[in-house]
Amino acid sequence: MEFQAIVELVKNKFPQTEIEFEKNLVIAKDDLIPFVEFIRNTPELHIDVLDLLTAADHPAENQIHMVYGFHSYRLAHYLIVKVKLDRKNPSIATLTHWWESANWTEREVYDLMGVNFEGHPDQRRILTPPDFVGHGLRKDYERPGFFVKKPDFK
Amino acid sequence: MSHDTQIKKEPSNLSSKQFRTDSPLIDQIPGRKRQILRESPESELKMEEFLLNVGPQHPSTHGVLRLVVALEGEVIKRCDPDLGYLHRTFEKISESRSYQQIVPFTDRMDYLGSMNANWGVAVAVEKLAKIEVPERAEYLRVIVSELNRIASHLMWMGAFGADIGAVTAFLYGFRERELILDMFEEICGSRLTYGYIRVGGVAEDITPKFDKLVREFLDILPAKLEDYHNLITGNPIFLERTRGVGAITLEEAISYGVTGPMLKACGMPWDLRKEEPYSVYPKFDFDIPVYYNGDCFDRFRVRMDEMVESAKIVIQALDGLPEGDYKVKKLARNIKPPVGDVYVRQEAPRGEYGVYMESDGSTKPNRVKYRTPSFSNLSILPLMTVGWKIADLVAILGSVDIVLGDVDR
Amino acid sequence: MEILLFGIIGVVVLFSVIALNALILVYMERKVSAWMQSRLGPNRVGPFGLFQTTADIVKLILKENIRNDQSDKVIYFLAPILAFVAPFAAFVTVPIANTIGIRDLDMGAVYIFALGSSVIFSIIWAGYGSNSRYALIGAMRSAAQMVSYEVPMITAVLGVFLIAGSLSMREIVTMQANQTWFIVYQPLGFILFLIAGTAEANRAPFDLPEAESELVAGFHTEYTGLKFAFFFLGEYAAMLVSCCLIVLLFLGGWLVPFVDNSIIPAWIHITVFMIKVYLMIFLMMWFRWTFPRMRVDHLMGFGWKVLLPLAFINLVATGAVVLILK
Amino acid sequence: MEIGIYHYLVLSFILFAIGMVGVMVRRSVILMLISIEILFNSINLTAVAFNRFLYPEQVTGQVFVIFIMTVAAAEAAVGLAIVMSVYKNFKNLEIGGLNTLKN
Amino acid sequence: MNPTYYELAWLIPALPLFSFIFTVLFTQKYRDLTAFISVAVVVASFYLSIRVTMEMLAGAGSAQMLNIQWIPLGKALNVSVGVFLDPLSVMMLIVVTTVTMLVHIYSLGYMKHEDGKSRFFSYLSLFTFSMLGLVLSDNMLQMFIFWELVGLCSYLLIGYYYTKKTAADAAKKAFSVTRAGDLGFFMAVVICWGYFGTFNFAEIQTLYGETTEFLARIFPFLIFFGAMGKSGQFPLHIWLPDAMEGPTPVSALIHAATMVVAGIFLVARAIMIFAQTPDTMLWVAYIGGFTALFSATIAVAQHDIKRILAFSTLSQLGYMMLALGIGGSIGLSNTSNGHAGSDLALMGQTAGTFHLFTHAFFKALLFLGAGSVIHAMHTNNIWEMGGLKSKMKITVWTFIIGTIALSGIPPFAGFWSKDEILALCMEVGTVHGYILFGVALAGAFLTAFYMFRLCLVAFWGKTPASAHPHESEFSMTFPLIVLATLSVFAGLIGNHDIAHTLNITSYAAFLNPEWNHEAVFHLSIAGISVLVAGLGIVSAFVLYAKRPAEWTSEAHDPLRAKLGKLYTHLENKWYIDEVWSWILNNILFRIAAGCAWFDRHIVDGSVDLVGFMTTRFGLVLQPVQSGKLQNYILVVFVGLLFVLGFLYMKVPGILAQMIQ
Amino acid sequence: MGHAVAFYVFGILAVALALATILHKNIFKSATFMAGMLFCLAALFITLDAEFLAVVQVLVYIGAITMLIVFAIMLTTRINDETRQKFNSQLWISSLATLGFLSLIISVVLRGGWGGVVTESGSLPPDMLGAIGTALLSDFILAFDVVSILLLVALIGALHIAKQDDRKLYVQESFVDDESSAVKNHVKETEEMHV
Repeated sequence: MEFQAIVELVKNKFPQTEIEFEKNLVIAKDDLIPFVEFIRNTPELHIDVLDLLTAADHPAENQIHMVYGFHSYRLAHYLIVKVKLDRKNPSIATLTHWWESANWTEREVYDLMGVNFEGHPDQRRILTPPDFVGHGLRKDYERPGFFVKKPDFK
Repeated sequence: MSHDTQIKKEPSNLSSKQFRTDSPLIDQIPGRKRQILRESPESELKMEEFLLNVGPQHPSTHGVLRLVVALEGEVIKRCDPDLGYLHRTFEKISESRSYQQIVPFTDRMDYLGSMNANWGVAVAVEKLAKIEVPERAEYLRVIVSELNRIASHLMWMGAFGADIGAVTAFLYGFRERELILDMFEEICGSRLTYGYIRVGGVAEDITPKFDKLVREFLDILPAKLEDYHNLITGNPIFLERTRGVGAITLEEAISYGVTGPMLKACGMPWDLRKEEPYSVYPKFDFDIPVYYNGDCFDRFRVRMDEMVESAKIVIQALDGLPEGDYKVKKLARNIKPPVGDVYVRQEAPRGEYGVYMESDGSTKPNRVKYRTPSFSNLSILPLMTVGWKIADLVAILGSVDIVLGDVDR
Repeated sequence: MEILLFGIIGVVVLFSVIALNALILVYMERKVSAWMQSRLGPNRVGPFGLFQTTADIVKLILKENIRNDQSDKVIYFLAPILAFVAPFAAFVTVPIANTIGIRDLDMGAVYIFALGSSVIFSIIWAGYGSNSRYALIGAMRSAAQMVSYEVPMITAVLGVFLIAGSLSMREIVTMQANQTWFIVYQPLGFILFLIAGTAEANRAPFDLPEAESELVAGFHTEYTGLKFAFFFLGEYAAMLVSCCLIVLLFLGGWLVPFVDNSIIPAWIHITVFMIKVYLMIFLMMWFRWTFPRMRVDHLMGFGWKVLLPLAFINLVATGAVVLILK
Repeated sequence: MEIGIYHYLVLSFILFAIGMVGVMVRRSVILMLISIEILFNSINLTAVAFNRFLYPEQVTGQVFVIFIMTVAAAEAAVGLAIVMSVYKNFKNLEIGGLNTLKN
Repeated sequence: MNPTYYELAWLIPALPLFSFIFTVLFTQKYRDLTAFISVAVVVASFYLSIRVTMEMLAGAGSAQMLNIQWIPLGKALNVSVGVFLDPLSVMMLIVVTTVTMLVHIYSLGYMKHEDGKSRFFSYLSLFTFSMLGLVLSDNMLQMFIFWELVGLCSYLLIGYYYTKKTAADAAKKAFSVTRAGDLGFFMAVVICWGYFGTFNFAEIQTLYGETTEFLARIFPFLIFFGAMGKSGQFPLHIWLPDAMEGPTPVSALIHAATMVVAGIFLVARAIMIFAQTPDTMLWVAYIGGFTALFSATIAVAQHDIKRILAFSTLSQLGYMMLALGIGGSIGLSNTSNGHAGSDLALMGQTAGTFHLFTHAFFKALLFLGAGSVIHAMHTNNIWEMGGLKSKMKITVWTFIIGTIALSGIPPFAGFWSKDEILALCMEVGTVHGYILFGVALAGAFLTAFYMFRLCLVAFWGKTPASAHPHESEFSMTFPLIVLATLSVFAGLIGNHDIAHTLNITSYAAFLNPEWNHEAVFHLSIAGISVLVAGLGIVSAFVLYAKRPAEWTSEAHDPLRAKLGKLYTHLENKWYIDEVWSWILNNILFRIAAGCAWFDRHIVDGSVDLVGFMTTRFGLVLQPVQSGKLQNYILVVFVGLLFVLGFLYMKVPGILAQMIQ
Repeated sequence: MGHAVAFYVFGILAVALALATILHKNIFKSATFMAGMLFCLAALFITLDAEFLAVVQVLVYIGAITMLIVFAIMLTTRINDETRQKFNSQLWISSLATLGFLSLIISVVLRGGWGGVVTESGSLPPDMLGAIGTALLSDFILAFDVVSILLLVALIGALHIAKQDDRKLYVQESFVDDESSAVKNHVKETEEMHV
């Protein structure tokens, strides 16, 4: 399905949607869950899989961009959707109830970017040790000079 | 092939196109249902849970993976992977390097499929900066990446054999992989971390010796594969250990974002080289192996068949190699792409490899995300292993074909 | 006193023979596996790497003995000794030629099985004493495996005893000299005994107790140095016992086929015996480097559902035939 | 001193007494089973000793010992199966806790 | 003469048993393999039986082969398991193996597309085994075991289509009704043990003559009760027509050669015991005669092709019983009409079993033919058939041969055997003989009538538009041809003169070689019987020969108008089923309810009372029981210690004496 | 002389090991001690000229029965739990009673006396093994059969008891041959998921 047609379809339903770089959809934070339900259930979109879930830090705009990549095996199209979050207290609904793949990817984003996923069943650090301080992929993350604490492997 | 005689032959090599035109694709697939009776109601009367720490130092975790396994007798009740032992913050480092400098990190991520890993980054940068790559370079990229796929699967086959106790297969897999490594050594001087595919083309042109090596190798490959099938596939113990073991359904696989051979083993004829063709893949004739049971054995068969298909591509590409430059002649030392982002997806040996790259207009990317196949493929492990024996854990883990560098990045 | 002296000499000789054999076997295993895997194998230490195993032994002896903090000292210490002593003691009744052998017991075969069953204890001790979960699982598996496979093994060999009418090794071989090798009468028994014997010696594809891909090294995960060497030695001694048993019971022991054995000198008998034993060992190595490892439930199922019924069928059929021929 | 039947009998009685105490006082069911094995073995020793010293030309005592061993094996198998079953149901192997027989 | 095949006689039943075990265990998945094994095994059994027969004909005589001590209880009882070969059992062997073999072959075609083919053939093998075992039994206990096995097999096979309710019900009915008869047999077995201490027929025969105990005297009656159940004699015949719910080959097997003739065989085997009590024999004769006539009347007004055949079977079984009974009704020591009682008994045995022999062939033929027809028409109702004679030539003409044979037209098999029975009735010369002669004659008339009614209605006329009948395949027609041949010629050996002419052993001489009487043949009696049968055929032709096309259901039966209300009675089988269900509902169930009441209130009540008392008493003693095992051990141990210590103190030396 | 030494060494060892068995806190070690005691008894059997029994003792008792017990221990208890009480409340009374019993029976036996009967130098059967086999299959054939049946019953019973409340933790698989039903199921499930 052509991108333009998708945009029209989505805009009908979610008027707040914006377009970025002529290929990405940017939706409002509160629209995420309805949007996910919409793209999963609409036959014209038929999204099957949450392929990409990551976040990018934009300190200049004081935002953290959540980046979602949705993919449809049936219709073979790809949709990149962004959600812009407040950098101070980033928080967004979890997608684990729709896709199991969101589980680990959200944990990773939580670990490295510090985004809180509301309703995530198991929000732990995944790549860094449990006692790690800070979130590594933030632009303002500063490396501590040395390990302060002995990691407690349990 | 010998292994087909024992197993009901499903329709393989289905062109995925034929599914898409008529109706939604997944609905068409003759699927396979599984019921997991995880625990019966009276489960409060149970034996003591026995926690076993598999890894991070363990012969079969393929690196530094730690699995916390709750056992009941020999049966796995829970399996909780603990990642991050090989986390080397490549995404963070990439943000502080110029675009060309990113490429070598990807070598260290998926160290068994370095060529493919390089390629994704190169394409991402090329797309961001709108660089046109000469056709010869594309052909060379296809050749080396497919060779790398063969090498990776050979290595995997050996390791999988070793995982279920057939140590000899391990050595056999390595023996043939060695030939491919020789070829790579010939063109880029390196045997593991190549950095061969670069922004704007490839590092060096191929040599006649490389051509000769490749052709020789492709000549002997079918016979060698036959050998492997004789050694492994026909063995009843192997079949017992793999058939039906760690089976997942297509729905589960899709929900967990599983890609690559694991997805093909579940019955989905999905391959980015066919479905969203990139580079010069549309010019080649090859098939996508598909099997339907989603178990270890089907994953094995998919990979074995993929090697044959890759060999087909390589020989076609080598025969049709156009003359011309192997790289963009004039490339800025510091590329400054315009503001924007790009997401590139490619079919790596382990599955879908994606590079998400954001440019803020400077010489360094603002954000690079590697969507690695091993990470999402590993995420289904807890589901796959429940109810199986501890020995199956190793087989299942082996069948996932993880590279810890790829998981932890 | 003379008996005592003779016994001591015998034990010393036996020990050195077994130790030497183990050295050779380790070297052989590495060479065989290398040969099967199209590589060279040990080739640096000494000519053709002949001293590689010696060097390894030296290394093992010199290595530090590490003991797990929480392990049970006494049991941890005793396990490798028993593991070696039991198969070692089993050699007492193994005759290697018509007149050569330490002692011929009336119930020689049963004695060997009894000692074989006490090896299980060493493994259990190792598993319990190491205070390691891998070791514990390995020990449990091993115990279950050996208990299970002992039953078909003994049942399979009962056919031979029925035909021979004796439990003494020497008499069994003498019977084979008079008639023919028992493998001819007992082909099924031979196959069953070979399989069960491989399992008893914890060799691939039945090497679950030490399945390195799952359990690191099974029951001897936590052992280092000399203690580990003892386990190693014990394993090879057990394999040797198994193969000696197979040769004695089924393959005519030291007998040379197609000739009158009464005129053949003892050293030829010994050589023939050793050749046969080494052929069987080679067969076991071949198994090891060809087959994948079985899963534990398949293994138990195989033992109880396939081997045991077959062994019983073999026994009953043999008994019936012996009865009829009488 | 010549070793006669009394030596063996006294040894056997001592073992029997030890086994008896074990059966009666240990709290663990498995230990009870172990003690019962000791009891069996003391009887075995008696049987063999009688056989050897009173009627050496017969093998009745030894045959009896074989039967006792068989019975002991059966007993161990069933007993331990019961132990497993009990453990699954009560999470406890202390005989004192297992007084549901009372009800 | 070296009777080598006698040695192998045990293989005859053992082979089907082997086939059953093997197919059940190993080849359930492979339908064709199972069928092949079963058929091959039965063919082997057949071959062995033939060889055994040939040896017997060559003069090997009766023999007890393979005598295995089974329950050696010393003087009290010795039960052996063995194979007993005498002319009677060898004759049965031939009948059973021939018919089962042909049925097996037939089933290859008939059951071709059934899902449960493996199961079917396994059961067939078991059935064959049971019947052969029954025939070869050398004592009553062994026979009883096989007897029950036959019952079980019939249950399994009748209920083959177990998803169909009627089939399941029929199976249950067959099982329970025959079981009622088996009760008699079982009592006979028990009496045997109790009074005679042996199960051997010959020994029983002698001992029976000496006994005067009442229970022992009714022993033959009890055996006959068992035979009644199995052979479907009135009033225990009700299971047999319902047994048609099984697959047709099974019906053929049950009706021709196996199950139902078991009763006849039993009585024939025990004929000399029976003959010592003429009263019982008279009972047998009258019940047989009544069944013969009674079932024939019912058969006249039936519409289901298999049911007609079933009632015909009942009728013919009645004939056999009649023959057996009337022959022995004089008593061994008496004479009548110039014949010694024992001779008459043997004549009865000869006539009855000879009818069994011939009947097996043509009845199997008729059933298999009916199966072929049903296979082609997909209906059982004769009124929905028609015009088959041009479409299914082999089936129809073989069927007609069977019909003629059954009707008793010379020189077909049925004529000779039936005639022998009629002649026997006259030979006996008592009033009962004459009465039964009349009964038999009436039966013969009806038989001819209903059989030709069946043929005319089903095969003549026009084919219904909806059906497309076609000839069955070779595996189904082949048995028909073989059986038709046998139906034509098998009877010839019954006549002494013809046998003599052909230079073969006549049946009577075969059955009782040392007995020099021959079966009687009176031309006048033969003439009467042929006349009567011809009358039946003619009346059938009068009524049905011109079957108009519009007669498509049983309502159009011209006989209905002729017989009026009687027809309805016949159609409803004289309401015997209803009578039985009334008896069950109103008598048996009430008795059962009374028993239940007694059990619930008196028996349970007393038990409850004891329980109540015990609880009360237990409450007093409760504190003693701690529930702790070790406590009990300690108490017992200390108690023992006290006893021993007391003895030790008070009675010095007693312990030492005790343990010595 | 040798006989006496062997008797005293193994006898005292056996008693010590038996005491250790019932007194040791650690059940696993108890089982190990029991194995040692059984081994000592095997040695005592040899002093009584019952070599076959000795071997069978090792094979059956140590190799099988003790193994079973060790298995049960490992599968059930926490071996190293030091907090539990070893003995129940009837320790002393039981010990006293047993001591009384011991003294009683020893005094009885010693006083009773087989002095006249003891034939120290009776002749052993030349072929002990054969004699045992013959006895087993002739005089004791009934007992032999009964014991075989007992073993079988025990085996089945043990399996049944240990198996009876086994939880159903396994993966059930079924291949769906019918494509349409698979598709239908999938569609249904996805719909449910969306709702």
